[in-house]
Amino acid sequence: MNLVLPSHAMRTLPIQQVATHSAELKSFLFEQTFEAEPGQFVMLWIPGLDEKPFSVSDVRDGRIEITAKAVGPFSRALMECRPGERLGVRGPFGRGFRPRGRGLVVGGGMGIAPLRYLVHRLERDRASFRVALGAHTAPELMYAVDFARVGAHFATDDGSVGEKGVVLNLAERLCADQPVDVIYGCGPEPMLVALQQLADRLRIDCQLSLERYMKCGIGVCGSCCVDGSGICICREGPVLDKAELDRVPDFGRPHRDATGQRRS
Amino acid sequence: MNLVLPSHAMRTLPIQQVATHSAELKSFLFEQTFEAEPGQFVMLWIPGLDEKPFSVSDVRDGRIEITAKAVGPFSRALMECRPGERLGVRGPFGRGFRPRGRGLVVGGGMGIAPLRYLVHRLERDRASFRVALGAHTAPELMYAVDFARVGAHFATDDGSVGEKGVVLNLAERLCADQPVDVIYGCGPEPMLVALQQLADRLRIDCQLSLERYMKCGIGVCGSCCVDGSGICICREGPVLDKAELDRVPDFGRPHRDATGQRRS
Amino acid sequence: MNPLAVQIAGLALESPLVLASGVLGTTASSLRRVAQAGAGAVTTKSCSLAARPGHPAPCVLPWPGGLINAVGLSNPGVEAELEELAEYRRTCATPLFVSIFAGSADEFGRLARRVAAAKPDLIEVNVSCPNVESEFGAPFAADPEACGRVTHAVKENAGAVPVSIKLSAQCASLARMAVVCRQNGADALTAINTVGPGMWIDVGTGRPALSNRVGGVSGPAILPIAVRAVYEIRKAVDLPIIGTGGVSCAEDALQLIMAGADAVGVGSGVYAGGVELFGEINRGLAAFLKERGFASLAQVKGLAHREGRP
Amino acid sequence: MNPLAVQIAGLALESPLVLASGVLGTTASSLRRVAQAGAGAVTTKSCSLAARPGHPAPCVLPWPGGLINAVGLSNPGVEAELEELAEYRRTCATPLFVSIFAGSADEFGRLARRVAAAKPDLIEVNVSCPNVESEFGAPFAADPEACGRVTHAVKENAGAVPVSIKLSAQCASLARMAVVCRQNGADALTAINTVGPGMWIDVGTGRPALSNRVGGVSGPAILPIAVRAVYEIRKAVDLPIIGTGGVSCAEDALQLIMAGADAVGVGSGVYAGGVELFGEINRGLAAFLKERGFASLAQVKGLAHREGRP
Ligand SMILES: Cc1cc2nc3c(=O)[nH]c(=O)nc-3n(C[C@H](O)[C@H](O)[C@H](O)COP(=O)(O)OP(=O)(O)OC[C@H]3O[C@@H](n4cnc5c(N)ncnc54)[C@H](O)[C@@H]3O)c2cc1C
Ligand SMILES: Cc1cc2nc3c(=O)[nH]c(=O)nc-3n(C[C@H](O)[C@H](O)[C@H](O)COP(=O)(O)OP(=O)(O)OC[C@H]3O[C@@H](n4cnc5c(N)ncnc54)[C@H](O)[C@@H]3O)c2cc1C
Ligand SMILES: Cc1cc2nc3c(=O)[nH]c(=O)nc-3n(C[C@H](O)[C@H](O)[C@H](O)COP(=O)(O)O)c2cc1C
Ligand SMILES: Cc1cc2nc3c(=O)[nH]c(=O)nc-3n(C[C@H](O)[C@H](O)[C@H](O)COP(=O)(O)O)c2cc1C
Ligand code: FES
Ligand code: FES
Repeated sequence: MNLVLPSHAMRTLPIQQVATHSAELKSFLFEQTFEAEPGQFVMLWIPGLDEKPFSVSDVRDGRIEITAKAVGPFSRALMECRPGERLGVRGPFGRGFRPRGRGLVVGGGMGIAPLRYLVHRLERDRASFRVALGAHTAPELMYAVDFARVGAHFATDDGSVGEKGVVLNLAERLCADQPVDVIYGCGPEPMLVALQQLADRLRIDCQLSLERYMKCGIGVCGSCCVDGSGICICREGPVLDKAELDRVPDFGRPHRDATGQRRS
Repeated sequence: MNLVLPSHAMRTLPIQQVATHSAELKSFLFEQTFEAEPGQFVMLWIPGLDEKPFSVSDVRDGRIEITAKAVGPFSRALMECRPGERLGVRGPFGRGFRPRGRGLVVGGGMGIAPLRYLVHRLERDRASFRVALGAHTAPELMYAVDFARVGAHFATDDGSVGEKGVVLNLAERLCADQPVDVIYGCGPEPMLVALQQLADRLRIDCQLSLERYMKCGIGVCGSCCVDGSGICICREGPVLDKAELDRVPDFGRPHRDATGQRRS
Repeated sequence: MNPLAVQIAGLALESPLVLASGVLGTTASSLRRVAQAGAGAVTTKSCSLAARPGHPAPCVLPWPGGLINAVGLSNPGVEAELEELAEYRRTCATPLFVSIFAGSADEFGRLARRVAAAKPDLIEVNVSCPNVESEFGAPFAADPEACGRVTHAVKENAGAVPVSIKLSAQCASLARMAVVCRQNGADALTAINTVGPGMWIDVGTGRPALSNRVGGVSGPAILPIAVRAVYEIRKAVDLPIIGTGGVSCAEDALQLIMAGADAVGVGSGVYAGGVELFGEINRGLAAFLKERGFASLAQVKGLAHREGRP
Repeated sequence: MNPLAVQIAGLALESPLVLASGVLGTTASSLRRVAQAGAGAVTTKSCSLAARPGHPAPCVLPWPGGLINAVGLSNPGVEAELEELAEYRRTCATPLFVSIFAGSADEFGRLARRVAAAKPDLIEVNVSCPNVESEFGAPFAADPEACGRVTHAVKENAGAVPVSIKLSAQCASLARMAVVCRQNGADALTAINTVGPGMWIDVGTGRPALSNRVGGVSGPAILPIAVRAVYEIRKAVDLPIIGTGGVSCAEDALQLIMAGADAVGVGSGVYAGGVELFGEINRGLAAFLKERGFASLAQVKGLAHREGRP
């Protein structure tokens, strides 16, 4: 009867280390008790509070890392968590990136986090890839040093790091410079829509990581199902390729909240 | 959570063939859906009636065989079962024979059945062994031709097959003729007790197959536990070696029935 | 002829498999997807008059025996639900069951009237959700009187739409409950809802892992309870039964059908099996019928009630 | 100091693990064997005044979630049982609990008097066996009044021997049941007995696989129900609780202890784990305490009842 992947059942792990990028942006390291691919996510539980989805931002040296930004009650409470405190870390869930050919890695804002793990993986596999990252301001570009090491290109609204402007222009230029087979993208949905359009124009594939409201993470509750195809983002995503994105009519459009109502 | 061996859960199989040794003694063949060692047993269920333990008497050509004698309500009903009828066949249960060295296989009455499989296994493994079988009358010596092929010695009360007398004398003589490392025995408990004494005298090991009242076959209900050590015959037996038999004070003595009461 | 076709409360289903309420049942597109995967009918997540956000996460947890959940009946409210229903109708012909729940017989009646106007194929009345006790008191499904009143109120308002009452295994007598439902006009019964409630404690922190502390137990662990429940109900009444609980393969579905179910609900099985499970079970059922020489599921239904030797 | 030592109803146990009634509990030698394997106490199979052969086989079946049984309370009768008790006493110092069952409060009283005279360490009162309904009507454990009367009758006759009432998860309110037991003098509570009943159908023949058709469900499948039951009882009363149901590893035992159990019953786990399971769980518990810096199980007990963030 064991239908359950042991790593999907609830279990808590002590935080081993907290890396503070800013008061509102931190990485949390846990003992690695499961394998995870770049783009997969975990459900992070603060006992007594809530449980929310977070991408795996790195797996290295027997440790698994997630990186979070304070945006609301849960993530703000997370910023207060200290080493030794036990959090629920279930996963990995979903399907991550499926690297192939010459890649262009494009990240915006918090979307940068899971791309760090992708880049480490691409490096390890000696894949051909370039990286373009954008953020409003320099502090949001966490792990910039790490990314700079692989020659990442940066864009910030204020030009404090890299060029001034949005990451999309950067990405377009990089595509014009050298051929690209696939764009890996993670970030705000409008950016992802623009990347899809770019890929369309260039007739190349893209693999974009989507976010939808998630409750169960295991393809049961239905809250993350997109309209149209009913694709379950927590199970078949969060990373979708171009063919799959074509079956997501609400891509870039209003989608659903905790009650299942569409919100705008 | 799958703590259950799939072959222990209830499942029914159609009888593929019935071999009639006499009106009171038949073998039943089923598709082999599990592996079994000589000396192990199955729980045989006649739906709507009862379920009882029976030794595996052969495993060959993808079929598993049990051989039963009519002694009471269940076994009499079994004699009426025809090919195509579905019976529950769960197992294998327990620990069988653990062949080693030069063996003497000794069987009496229905005890002959499981020894047939043992002999086939010893043959396959080119082990050194001899066989002594006893029964009241010739018809009870089922598969005599099969056994004769491996040079088995027979004893019957009336001398209708082999020598006249009990199998014990035969066994003693065979032990005197040539060295024996282990006696494998199955049959009425008084015969087994005598075999143990023989093995004691010769300072050799013995592996004897015991019967106790069984309900569950899986070491839970406790009805087959022997006095003294509490050894569970359905799980740690039915085949016990000399060291184990020394921890069975009720060996050859009255033991328990369906209620758990000792009967004499 | 399709050997898997079944009739239930006047409806013809192409497969006995029904998507159970609460699993992938929130939107038209997810329901349609399950229908396309091979379900004979799909049931929406239970809806109430007003929207409900439900409990915080963790609210659905896998454990080695299946799932444990306290979603807290989150739903966008009946009006939004009916929009989904309309969209589903436009794009999918597979029968649609709408599950409803409310806090009183009267409210159940009003909700049923609103839902019936949208003409679903069946209204399933969730009187047995164990996760909202604190709000609504003990589930109606533990009390024959209360359950009878709800059934009556729904039937009065449902017009021609057939009604199935969804029972819980947790009641003093399922037989009595079934009889009361039939007397009050139920067209079918669904059994069972989740079992328990249960609790799963994270030993790392010593905390109950569900935000609601307790939740309904479902999946493989409850199959024997569901089989017994269906058997008991079938002994008591001749209403169609949607046997639900713990199904994750064709043999599980057959157990429920042999116990007396006309159709078989599948919920938690989707966790391990994905929506592909519906197709797999259909194939398994067809293979079983063929191998054993049965012409249809009707010949298998209720076999466990025969007396004596087979 | 032994970190696994616990106190329950005035008894000192070397381990919180108690062999649950009905598993390997028929004879002095099998009980002793389990004690030697590491149980802190052992419980006999429930005995009645007269001997009972029980139901024909199949009466104990493994299924993927654990076991399902309808042994039918087979036992050699109280006199034979007391002989076993005496023999056990001669050869083993581990506390012995004697489980009893009867058809009426009066009979329970007489049985308790007979058993108490033999001075077991505790009398466990099985008011919750689901397999004998046809003979004895609904189990006492579903009815607080009846359960209270049985408790009272046993206590009146048990003298100084402590009494634990063995409850079922199937009742309208475990809290109420627990309170009634305490009011009537219970010294401890055991929870839970098997769940259901359930039914397992062999799809090959369409027959219920147990001779009794239905049976009690136990093993891993019922763990969340047992944990919830213990949690509910602990909220309601401060009696010692022998938390029982679905334990097959140290984490399972910890869930019950964190829910509020003082000791932990282990029954069906013996199927997959053998008697060695007791030693294994003891080692797992000791390792957990050490790793997490707890000095004893007492520090872990009831952790799940804390409010707020840990
Ligand atoms: C697959 C996936 C991966 C993610 N990875 C990261 C990551 O690596 N780092 C990071 O900081 N954030 C990540 N998020 C977003 C993160 O889940 C939300 O920031 C977090 O849930 C916010 O909760 P809150 O209480 O702090 O804020 P709230 O005020 O509750 O919500 C703020 C916003 O967060 C989103 N959100 C809230 N709850 C959920 C939920 N249950 N499921 C999905 N989105 C929700 C909504 O867009 C909401 O508007 C990811 C989300 C998904 C779906
Ligand atoms: C491990 C084992 C292997 C066996 N192998 C064979 C075999 O290969 N062939 C064969 O013919 N018989 C075998 N038996 C014996 C067989 O189980 C009994 O003959 C059968 O149960 C008799 O049932 P009945 O209703 O026909 O007779 P009953 O009249 O019920 O009983 C006759 C005798 O059979 C024995 N018996 C009855 N029920 C049981 C039970 N549940 N468990 C154990 N013994 C029981 C008792 O000694 C009893 O006195 C074996 C028994 C055991 C324990
Ligand atoms: C996550 C989840 C949510 C559920 N929500 C509902 C619901 O809203 N209404 C309802 O009647 N049943 C609900 N149920 C119960 C199922 O419909 C079903 O009766 C039960 O889970 C047993 O079937 P299963 O073992 O196949 O899941 C839910 C079950 C699960 C697992
Ligand atoms: C084969 C079997 C026989 C049982 N017999 C009894 C019994 O005689 N008396 C009793 O109180 N409980 C009996 N039980 C119930 C157990 O004591 C226990 O309460 C239940 O099985 C849950 O625990 P578990 O999951 O560890 O087995 C029996 C259980 C099994 C599996
Ligand atoms: S979050 Fe529940 S189905 Fe995806
Ligand atoms: S037959 Fe049940 S323990 Fe051996």
